[in-house]
Amino acid sequence: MQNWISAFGGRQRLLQLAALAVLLLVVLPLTLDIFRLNLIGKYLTYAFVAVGLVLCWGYGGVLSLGQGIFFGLGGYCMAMFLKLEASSPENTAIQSTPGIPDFMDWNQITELPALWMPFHSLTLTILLILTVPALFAFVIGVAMFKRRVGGVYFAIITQAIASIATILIIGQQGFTGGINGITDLRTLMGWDIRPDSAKYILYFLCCVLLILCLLIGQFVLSSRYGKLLIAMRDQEDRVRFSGYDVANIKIFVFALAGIFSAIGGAMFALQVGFMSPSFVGTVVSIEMVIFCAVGGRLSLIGAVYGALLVNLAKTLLSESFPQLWIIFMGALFIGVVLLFPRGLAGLYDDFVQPHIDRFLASRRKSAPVKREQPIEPVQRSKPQEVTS
Amino acid sequence: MHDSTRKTPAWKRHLLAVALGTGLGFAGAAGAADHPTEKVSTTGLAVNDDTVKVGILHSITGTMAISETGSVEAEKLAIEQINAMGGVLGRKIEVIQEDGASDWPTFAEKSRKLLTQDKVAAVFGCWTSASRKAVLPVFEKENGLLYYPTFYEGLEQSKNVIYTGQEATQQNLAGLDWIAKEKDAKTYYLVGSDYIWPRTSNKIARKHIENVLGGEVIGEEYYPLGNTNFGSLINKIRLKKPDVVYASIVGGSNVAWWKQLKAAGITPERQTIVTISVTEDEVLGIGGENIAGYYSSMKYFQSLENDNNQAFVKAFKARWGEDSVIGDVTQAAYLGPWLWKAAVEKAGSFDVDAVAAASADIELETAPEGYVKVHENHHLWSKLRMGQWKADGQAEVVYESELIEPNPFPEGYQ
Amino acid sequence: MSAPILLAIEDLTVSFDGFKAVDGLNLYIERNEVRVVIGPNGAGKTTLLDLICGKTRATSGSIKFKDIELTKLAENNIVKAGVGRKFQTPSIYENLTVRENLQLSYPTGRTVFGSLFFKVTEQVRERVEAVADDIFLVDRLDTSAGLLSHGQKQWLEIGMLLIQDPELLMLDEPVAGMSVSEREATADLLRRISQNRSVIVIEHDMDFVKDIAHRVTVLHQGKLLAEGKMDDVQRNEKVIEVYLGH
Amino acid sequence: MGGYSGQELTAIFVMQGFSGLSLFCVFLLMALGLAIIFGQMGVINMAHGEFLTLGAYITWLISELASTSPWLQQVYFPFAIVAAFAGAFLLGYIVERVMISRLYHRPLDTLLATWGLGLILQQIYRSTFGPREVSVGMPDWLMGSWAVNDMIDIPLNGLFVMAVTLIMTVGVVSMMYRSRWGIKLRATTQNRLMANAAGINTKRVDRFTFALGCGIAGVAGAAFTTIASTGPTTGSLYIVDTFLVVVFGGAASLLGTVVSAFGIAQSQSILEFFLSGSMAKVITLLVVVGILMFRPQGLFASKVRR
Repeated sequence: MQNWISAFGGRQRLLQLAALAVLLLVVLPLTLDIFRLNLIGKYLTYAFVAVGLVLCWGYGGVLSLGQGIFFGLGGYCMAMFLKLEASSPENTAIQSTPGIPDFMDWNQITELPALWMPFHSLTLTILLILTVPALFAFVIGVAMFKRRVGGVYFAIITQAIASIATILIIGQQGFTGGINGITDLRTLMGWDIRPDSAKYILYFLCCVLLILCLLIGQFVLSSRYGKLLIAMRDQEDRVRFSGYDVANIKIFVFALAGIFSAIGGAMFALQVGFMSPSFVGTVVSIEMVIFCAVGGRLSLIGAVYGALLVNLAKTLLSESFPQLWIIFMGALFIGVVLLFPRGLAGLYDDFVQPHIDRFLASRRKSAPVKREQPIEPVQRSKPQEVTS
Repeated sequence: MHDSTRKTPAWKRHLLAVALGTGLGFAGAAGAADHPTEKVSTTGLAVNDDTVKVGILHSITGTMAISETGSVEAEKLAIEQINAMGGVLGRKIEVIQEDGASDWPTFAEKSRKLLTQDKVAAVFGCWTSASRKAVLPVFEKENGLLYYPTFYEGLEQSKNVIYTGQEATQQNLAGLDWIAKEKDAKTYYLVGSDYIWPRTSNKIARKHIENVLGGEVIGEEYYPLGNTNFGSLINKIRLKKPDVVYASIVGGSNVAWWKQLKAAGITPERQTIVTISVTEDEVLGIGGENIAGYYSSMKYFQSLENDNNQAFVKAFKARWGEDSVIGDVTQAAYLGPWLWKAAVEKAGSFDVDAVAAASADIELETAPEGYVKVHENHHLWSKLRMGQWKADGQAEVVYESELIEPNPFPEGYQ
Repeated sequence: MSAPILLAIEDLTVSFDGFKAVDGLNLYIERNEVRVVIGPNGAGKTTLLDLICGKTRATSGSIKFKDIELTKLAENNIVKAGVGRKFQTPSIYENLTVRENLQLSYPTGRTVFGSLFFKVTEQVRERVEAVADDIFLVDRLDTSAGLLSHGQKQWLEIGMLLIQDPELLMLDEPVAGMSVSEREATADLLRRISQNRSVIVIEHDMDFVKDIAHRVTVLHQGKLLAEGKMDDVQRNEKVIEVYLGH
Repeated sequence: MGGYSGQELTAIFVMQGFSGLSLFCVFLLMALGLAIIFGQMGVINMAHGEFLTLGAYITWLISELASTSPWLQQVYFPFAIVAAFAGAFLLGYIVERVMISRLYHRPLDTLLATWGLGLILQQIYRSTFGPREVSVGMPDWLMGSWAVNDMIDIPLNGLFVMAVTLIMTVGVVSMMYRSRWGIKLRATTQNRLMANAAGINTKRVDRFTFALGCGIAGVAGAAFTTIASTGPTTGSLYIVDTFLVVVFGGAASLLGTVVSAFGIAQSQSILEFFLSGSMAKVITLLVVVGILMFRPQGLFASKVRR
């Protein structure tokens, strides 16, 4: 039992995770109506990306400004499946070619493209949601990390890839739905995803998947691999000259973050009911990084709170002060970076956790709680990180 | 805010606008007493004895704020005028405004909020096709009513949407007919920003050119949104010398396109260009001197000389400042509240089903663009006008078609 | 006395934009030998270690380690072949504890999945503690490595190499910044660990060099200037001219 | 290309070359400021586009003032460029002082903070100048084209942008390699500690360098009013391309930036001529990213002994 606890991040982390689970699975559903809960569900899909970024940026030191690509891959895979189901010959009888998605019909496509074929099957779709981003991350990772492209360069190149992806999706509208995206998604295996009851179920599914991802994340970080990530950020050469293939370590964490993002994207398509290229591009990708930074780039659970709070603030502020919320967001990013580089999690560690520790210690004097050491977010990366 | 630079104090502008609005001569409203709330609202909409709530949903922030500002202003003006006349079924209209932030899920989210939380009786909003596509399932599921102002690609029809702008056949066909005749045009070059509306419009244009006009399309190409370099395209046009360039370039690209055309020594005398994406709003950014002499194919221009329009322009300027310009979409947005008012009064109810059903055949004699009528497919019968731009940023209407029936699913053009 | 050769460097050259940092170098290291490389600044000493461990790629020439050609091998595979290298500035993982530093260096589970499912067995624990004992850090095992003194950090890095049991150990200025007593302890440590492996040391401290070196190699401007016993080298006039005489 | 006369083809060839050159100038003018800030200081300034926008709005304000008199209308533009430089320089100076100076050891964090700054600036522009695009009134000598012969028209605004680019590039290069500031800057970027020890006030060098980079962006903004739009989001259109230009050239090399801007601009321009605009863009970007994967240090990066 003790082994299991430490394998998944130790007692303190697991308790924090349990608290999050209670909040998401019990407190919020009981206090919010379905409209707000559905919003929270949408924000949680961003949290998947933020959690992946904690692993790959916070711990692995690999900042990707293209996480939207993976979110989009997951989202589009799911949306394609749902769209095919919504485009049954009966539903699309008025089209010149019934049985294909409406936007294809408008683009004179008379036959379902081969690219869409796999998405007739849910099993295959789920498989693709998990493997396509992993494969894509692997390819990018091999190309970049094996050649020691890192830091700033990696960030800019991933950003460029995200921008290419957006132009491609918008340009190939016959296959992708173009700028409108894939809209009007209705059922999953005959089950209507639009009524409130379905939204509840999807919300809970989303929470459960997120908690699973968090558990996987904590397992990874508690393993020797997690220590390696920290080691690599501190002294990449030392890791390399201890016999590790540094590139492989980075590729794995990048791929893992990609898979998490894709799961988020798929849940997004399910809960929001559409997918569009604006979730693939550069702007949304940077926003995801911000969620992660606000939550605390070294805290998996913090990233979830970060995604929730920033989006909540965005929604509430844009309702009351439409002009101000962008300025507020901008100020938030600057403030977090300048004043709280460890984000919400850092504030929590500094101000809240000591009280909890003291409280617990006074309750059970026999078992003093061991503080986990906060890790400073030092980035030793120099401007020119590429080794020639 | 954007109107802070203008001179007249807000209250004064407001009063003036209201006074002008009443002067427009719309039919007066009956008192609320004749229409008890429990009768006019049976589905739990936000209606009481004194007020009825409606939503305005446009982007105030983000990249689309450029385009959507005019629509917000027009919708607010119409609502203020209606209120000054006594409201709808004796109830004052209260506006709940939400910001779509140029982000489609935000549009979906806000529309759901307007419909399920605020229970608004109607929503005036959306601008891009993508935002409309994002909110459409919400409106259909929550049974809301959306008045959508933009000219768009068609291929859509919904019980829950009234399209006050033109669909693609209305905007393209008559204009092409005219230019083909006027300029004796045989060859056409189609260019556009790379997204759904230019592509669909050009598809319809191409079919019409090839199958009806017997002309030839000698080039068709698309540039990414935000592209600002058109040197190569201009050279291609120069080389192929089409009789007509048919352009649907939008946003920041639009400005670059016209400026670079002018700089490349291309003049309206040497090259006829018809655009379907430039209204008075865009000309503000392009600069009248850069586009003077070229044509826009639209249903409305600010310079229309009928009485309705003159009153409207006057009221709009009084309310939003003398510098305001009014484009096609702004006018279409202005129609929304009036069409809704007429349909509610015809139905005698705010219930969405009743209003939607009553909408067909609603007529508006007083529209700035002239007479309009709602088709049973929820689009408007409207005219197509060809405007030739002048250096002062206004257009001279050089052609006006008959009323055109809206046809969102055109046979033979798909 | 010729013991078998462990490392054979032949005609090794590397140039940076035309500047030859190592120029046609030949060098042979025997088994169980402690070789000290000395030379003035810029002589190419650190570059030589970089070349052997793969951090820098040779322009031409060969480096053979037990018949394995190292110039074509990836860094991590050079390590796996049995070459360990300590850097000039102590490079340890300051955010981890001494124990974690040593455990990470333990030479199994070095693939991604190996490290994900790595279990700290009794064997690993014993080995970590034995090495910690060697490097005088056994009572600091749970200290964060960032809190160690400079000398202790040097030891820890040596320990991280030792735990991999390399056949060739390369140390770049291991006693820089150490106190006299730490130096003596380090010399003692070096003697102990060179029992069953070869060691290449770069060092400026001549007393320390005398203390540990079996043989000394003097580099100058990327070329071999002299090689032999410390006493012979010290008497070599060329060496005195370029280096010791200053 | 059948059916065209040799003369026509020559004319197109000339004008097509010119069109590539103008795009090259646009890229280079944008990238110059970034090359200094990113290449020399390692700061990722995501708000670079907003400095450009500032320059454009300053130009617009001055053009509005100048529109009162036809004479002013003809001569205001050079002054507008100077003012755009000064405005962007000043803002850059303040931003460096308040924000960037605290982040030098965290390059990735400068990216986030400056992105936040970019958001704020965009919204400030939107609130101040309105969300709509504005049109900058051009003096006559900047309008229209220079007809070399019947076939060839060379756009005057393109020539103007080229001239500005040339002046800025020469200015920056001579500052970097000829002036005392250049020596100080290069000393600082190569070894900050040593530069400090040698009596260089590295903080002042940083501040000046960052402000200069922003100032150049301001000039770019002023120059771009002649060929493209001026709105709150104008600058952000260029940012991804520009970073790619700088990285592709090899971040620390000014020559690299010039060559990469030229290469990317010409290939995009030529591809645009033979393909559709969207595909040209995608292919150009893909090729650049592809080359970067094989040569991550960019085109021009010196091999340094470490």
